[in-house]
Amino acid sequence: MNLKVKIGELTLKNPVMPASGTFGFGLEFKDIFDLKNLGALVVKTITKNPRLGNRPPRVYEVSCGMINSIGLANPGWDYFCEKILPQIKDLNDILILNIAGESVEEFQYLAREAQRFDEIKALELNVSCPNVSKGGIAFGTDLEALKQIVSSVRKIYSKTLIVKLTPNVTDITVYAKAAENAGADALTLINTFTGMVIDVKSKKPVLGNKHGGVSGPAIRPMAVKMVYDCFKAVSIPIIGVGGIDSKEAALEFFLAGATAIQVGSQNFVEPGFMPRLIRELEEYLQEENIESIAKLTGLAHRGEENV
Amino acid sequence: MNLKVKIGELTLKNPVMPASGTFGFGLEFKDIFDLKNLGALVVKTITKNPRLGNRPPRVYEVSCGMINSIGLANPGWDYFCEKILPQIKDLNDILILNIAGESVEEFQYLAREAQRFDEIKALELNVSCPNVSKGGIAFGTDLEALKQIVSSVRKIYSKTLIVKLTPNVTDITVYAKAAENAGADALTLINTFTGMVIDVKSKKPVLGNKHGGVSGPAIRPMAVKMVYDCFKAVSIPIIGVGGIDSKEAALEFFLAGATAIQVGSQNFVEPGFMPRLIRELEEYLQEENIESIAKLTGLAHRGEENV
Amino acid sequence: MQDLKGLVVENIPITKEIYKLQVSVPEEILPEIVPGSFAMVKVEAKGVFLRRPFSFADVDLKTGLVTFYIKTVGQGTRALRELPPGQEIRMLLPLGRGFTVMPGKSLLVAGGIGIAPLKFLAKEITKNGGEVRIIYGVKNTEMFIPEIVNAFEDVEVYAEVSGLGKRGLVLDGLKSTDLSTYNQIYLCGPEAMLKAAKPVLQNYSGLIEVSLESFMACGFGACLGCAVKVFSNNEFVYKKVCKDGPVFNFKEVVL
Amino acid sequence: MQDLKGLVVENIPITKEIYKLQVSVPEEILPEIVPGSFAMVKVEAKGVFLRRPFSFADVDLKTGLVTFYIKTVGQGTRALRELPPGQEIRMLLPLGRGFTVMPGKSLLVAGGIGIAPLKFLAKEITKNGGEVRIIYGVKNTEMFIPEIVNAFEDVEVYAEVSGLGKRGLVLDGLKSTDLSTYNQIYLCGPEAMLKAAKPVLQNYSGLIEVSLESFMACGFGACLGCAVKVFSNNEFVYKKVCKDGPVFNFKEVVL
Ligand SMILES: Cc1cc2nc3c(=O)[nH]c(=O)nc-3n(C[C@H](O)[C@H](O)[C@H](O)COP(=O)(O)OP(=O)(O)OC[C@H]3O[C@@H](n4cnc5c(N)ncnc54)[C@H](O)[C@@H]3O)c2cc1C
Ligand SMILES: Cc1cc2nc3c(=O)[nH]c(=O)nc-3n(C[C@H](O)[C@H](O)[C@H](O)COP(=O)(O)OP(=O)(O)OC[C@H]3O[C@@H](n4cnc5c(N)ncnc54)[C@H](O)[C@@H]3O)c2cc1C
Ligand SMILES: Cc1cc2nc3c(=O)[nH]c(=O)nc-3n(C[C@H](O)[C@H](O)[C@H](O)COP(=O)(O)O)c2cc1C
Ligand SMILES: Cc1cc2nc3c(=O)[nH]c(=O)nc-3n(C[C@H](O)[C@H](O)[C@H](O)COP(=O)(O)O)c2cc1C
Ligand code: FES
Ligand code: FES
Repeated sequence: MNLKVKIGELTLKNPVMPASGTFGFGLEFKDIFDLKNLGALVVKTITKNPRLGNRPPRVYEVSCGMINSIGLANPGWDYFCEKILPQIKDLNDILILNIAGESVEEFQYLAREAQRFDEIKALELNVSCPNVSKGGIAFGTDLEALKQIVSSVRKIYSKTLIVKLTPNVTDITVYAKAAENAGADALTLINTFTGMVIDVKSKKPVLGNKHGGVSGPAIRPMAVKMVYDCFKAVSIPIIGVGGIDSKEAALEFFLAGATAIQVGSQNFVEPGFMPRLIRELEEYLQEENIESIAKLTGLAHRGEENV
Repeated sequence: MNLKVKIGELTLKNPVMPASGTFGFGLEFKDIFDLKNLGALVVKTITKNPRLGNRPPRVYEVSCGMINSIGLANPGWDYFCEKILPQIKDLNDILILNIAGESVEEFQYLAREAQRFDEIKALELNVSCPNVSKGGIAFGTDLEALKQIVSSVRKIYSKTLIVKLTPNVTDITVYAKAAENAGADALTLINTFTGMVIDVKSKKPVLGNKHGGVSGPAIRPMAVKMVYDCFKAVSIPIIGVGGIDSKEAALEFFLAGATAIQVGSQNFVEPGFMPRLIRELEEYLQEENIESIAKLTGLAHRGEENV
Repeated sequence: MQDLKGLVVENIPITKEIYKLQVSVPEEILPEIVPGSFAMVKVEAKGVFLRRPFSFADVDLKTGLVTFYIKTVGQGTRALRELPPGQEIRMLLPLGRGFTVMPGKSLLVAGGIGIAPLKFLAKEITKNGGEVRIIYGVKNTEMFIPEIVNAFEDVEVYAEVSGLGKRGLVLDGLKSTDLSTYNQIYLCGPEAMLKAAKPVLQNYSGLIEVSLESFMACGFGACLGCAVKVFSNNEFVYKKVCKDGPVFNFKEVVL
Repeated sequence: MQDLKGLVVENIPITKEIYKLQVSVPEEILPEIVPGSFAMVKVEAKGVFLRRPFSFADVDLKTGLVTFYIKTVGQGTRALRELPPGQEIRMLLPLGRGFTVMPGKSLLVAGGIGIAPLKFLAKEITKNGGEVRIIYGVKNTEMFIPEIVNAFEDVEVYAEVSGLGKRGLVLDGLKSTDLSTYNQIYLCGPEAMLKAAKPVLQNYSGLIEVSLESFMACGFGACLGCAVKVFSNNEFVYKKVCKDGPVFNFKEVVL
């Protein structure tokens, strides 16, 4: 029984990793479990300059999920590589740096920097944050901008390049194909859905930034369909994310076409969820007598044409 | 205290009506409450020809909601106007006919027919069904098709014309404006989100049609944001729909910018929900000393520029 | 159809997988509840949105109690299992078209939890002077409800394990029965059992009724979610399990 | 921080709005729980996704019990109210940076349910030989916890209705107090109270600490959701209520 999966040039010992922004830099979880257990460590989005983030309130509960408007609060690249990277580089063999920029140049700058650090094994481009006024989702919904960012980063960055897409588009397969053609080694599907909650008492949006991104089990059926559709559309590996809160939910993503998965909001609800999931996936393979988890990827497409 | 609202040329005695497809033709609910209580009666989508609908299974539960792939099963226009219309025309003063077509001509045909019947007070164009292979969401995501359908129906149909949009687009305000410019008197926002559930045991999609439309509280934050955004973009009234399961949820939609609301999946869970909601809204106006529910529409925008 | 509040009176495990839920409901609704009809039960638990359909396994006009036999499947049935006596519970009932109770000799064929509606049917047939034989197949003791055997005279149990009735499938029982001695046949069980029964019952000329299951959103005809393919009047149509059924003419159902 | 299972030992209503929940937790965690720290409590109820933060109002090292005073607000606190004794309950604890317990005379200013962490603090200060005066303001009897008054010698109650302590706001109490006789001041209460207290406390030179609330997703520093604006080292920054707080230097907090 084998949980190993391949994403670009990387071999992960198992397919479970945190979703960017839901795991801090990993340090907060050290009390709860050994981060070496994870398939990879994905950090909160880093930008070139520090960002304070949006006005509070920034999080709120919604039915079967949550909404956030953190706004990519982060200490910026310089602080990250001087102060944080040294603390976290030994937490897991595979460190994936998630980055966002307000321009193509910022993405390139960060990619060039990341390339210098051996301990950074892959980049995940966040072109899908709904909570910033510049860049973010604006790039992820503009096909030309997406192509330009991915191909210009590709020119600079020689290690594994992952592109994280937004679900807030008419047809995600178009963006998936564009990212693949521009040189992405893998896709992360999906970031949050834009949404809003209104406080009936104050008669105003609850979040300081008014709208935010919805995550959690509420968005899972949409995420699963996007993974399913993109599995048919591209041939690079897909990292599935959106509402994974159980072994069954994770399996849905593998069957739909994911090679690996990320856990987001569930980390808040149950900080020890990921190691439990890894154990349960291992048991599942044993019970079902499946030799490798990679065999599950895309199984739900059996019997279809063109697959 | 006054629950009256205006949609196009119609004055509804209250702003609560069923969402198409979740209330049959109303007949199933007669045991539970007097349909005269409703602001309007919206029927299941009618097409020109009868449709059997999709292969079962057609419904399944998802986290805080459900997914369906009914596929616009309906007896077709002829049967509807001969056998059903006579049975339901007296159930409520305001009967709204929801229609869909596989072509502009079918929409026009149905509009012309509907125009002949005094008991049909308004049309709701369903250009947003995710569960049919022709038309449906394909029209609702294609801006040109949308404009053409709305304007060609507008030419024929002189009563109140409502267009129901799909949330599965990058920017719904673009479609909202297009529908308004093409002659719509009001918008219904939103239809279901496309999604998929995979049965982990059989390793296949649960639904016979594989994918379906997600509804229920899970989609409410997205629906509220779309109503909020479109309220700024258009000046025709908006009928808000998506996950309304309580008075608070309904109020969110009014505050975001809805003039009226529709209740969908909650009708299945609590068939007497709508009359309860109407009572609770009335009490709310009293408690808050708000003279008319219309005063709530768009209140969450207070303090913003351009509103 | 009414949306009522019932009161849990008893909720006891029969095996690790099956429990018996008895609910007291308002008197006036009792006469409307017939064998084959069902209730949509509201479940107040994490993540559960839709109601859950369960067949009536018994109605006691004197005590005002209705009985359900429930198999633990997922989050809904797990939550219902925990309901304490005295708990209020919301139910939409009665729903659906029930069995046609007929005189003479009836053969009832139950697979697993499919025994639930057939128990009620057997009682009704017997009350009306009819004769009943039950073939009751279960996987193992976890799926077996002993009180069924005590309630009727002629019950033949089949189990896939040895030590409980005859070893074999319900189908074995059906095959070894002289069907011609029965005036009608009633079935309820998993799809695989019904599919396998099709050829065996092909030449049987009497009435055969089956109670079907399907995923349901509403349970009362409003959503069109519970479609089942039926061949009737020379054409294939979709019927609603919740309203046209759950009891159908077995010969017309396309499985 | 540990994700533990506790056992509900007592869960009783104090008023219609407030209840007291006592949970037995594993011994080894008890010494880490300090006044001002809190737990994120998992709620198993319909629609609830995130955990809920509650301050420790007491810890008993002998019995291993922790106490929460909880005000019924929405679905989470409504569900917790129903937990029967013996029920297992999952909690992440202890979280946050607590109060700085200081010697001398302390003034504790509580608004409503803000009394919860201050009760624990008062006990701790007293234990360490300090002196405590509590100004405890409530809207009405529904928000009033009588056992607070019995637990400490010097408690002054203000209520917005007559018949319970002095009539008025907590602020009235604060204004009529000679602050200079206190070595430090601790606050916990609704935002409106804290805002109103700002000018009153402006010239007070001693330490003022406040325990803040904010919406939280994680409670342990991972989501950055609980931001509060703080003016410190000559610049405005966002701090995390869950990790940098919930106790902050009142003078630095931007309300
Ligand atoms: C008319 C009818 C009568 C029934 N009578 C009984 C009975 O007497 N005793 C009994 O134990 N079971 C009965 N069932 C099946 C029972 O409804 C399901 O086992 C139950 O809904 C499972 O719910 P869950 O939340 O535990 O499972 P989950 O798998 O978590 O449920 C997920 C969704 O699938 C639906 N679902 C899952 N399995 C079934 C199924 N077999 N049939 C219909 N919907 C299903 C659920 O209702 C829910 O919407 C009946 C079903 C129907 C349609
Ligand atoms: C550090 C801290 C300590 C607290 N200590 C106590 C205490 O000892 N006793 C007590 O009664 N209350 C306390 N609260 C407030 C308590 O957490 C909320 O009242 C509770 O979360 C409301 O949950 P609900 O589901 O009933 O309300 P809902 O309004 O349904 O909750 C919706 C969402 O908003 C959040 N929320 C709502 N109100 C608050 C609030 N005031 N603060 C933080 N989040 C909120 C909920 O956690 C949830 O995520 C504390 C809050 C914090 C941050
Ligand atoms: C509080 C919060 C902060 C997030 N921050 C980021 C981020 O910085 N960068 C990013 O790419 N995605 C971010 N996301 C999105 C998640 O990585 C993930 O795509 C999304 O939450 C869906 O997964 P889930 O349903 O499992 O939470 C954030 C999500 C949440 C809830
Ligand atoms: C079972 C089902 C059938 C539906 N059929 C239709 C339909 O025929 N025509 C239509 O315009 N919308 C249809 N809808 C969409 C609803 O009208 C509504 O837009 C959607 O369910 C969101 O509202 P809700 O979250 O309150 O259910 C259907 C929804 C469901 C759940
Ligand atoms: S379950 Fe809704 S029509 Fe049958
Ligand atoms: S609540 Fe998540 S960082 Fe504070």
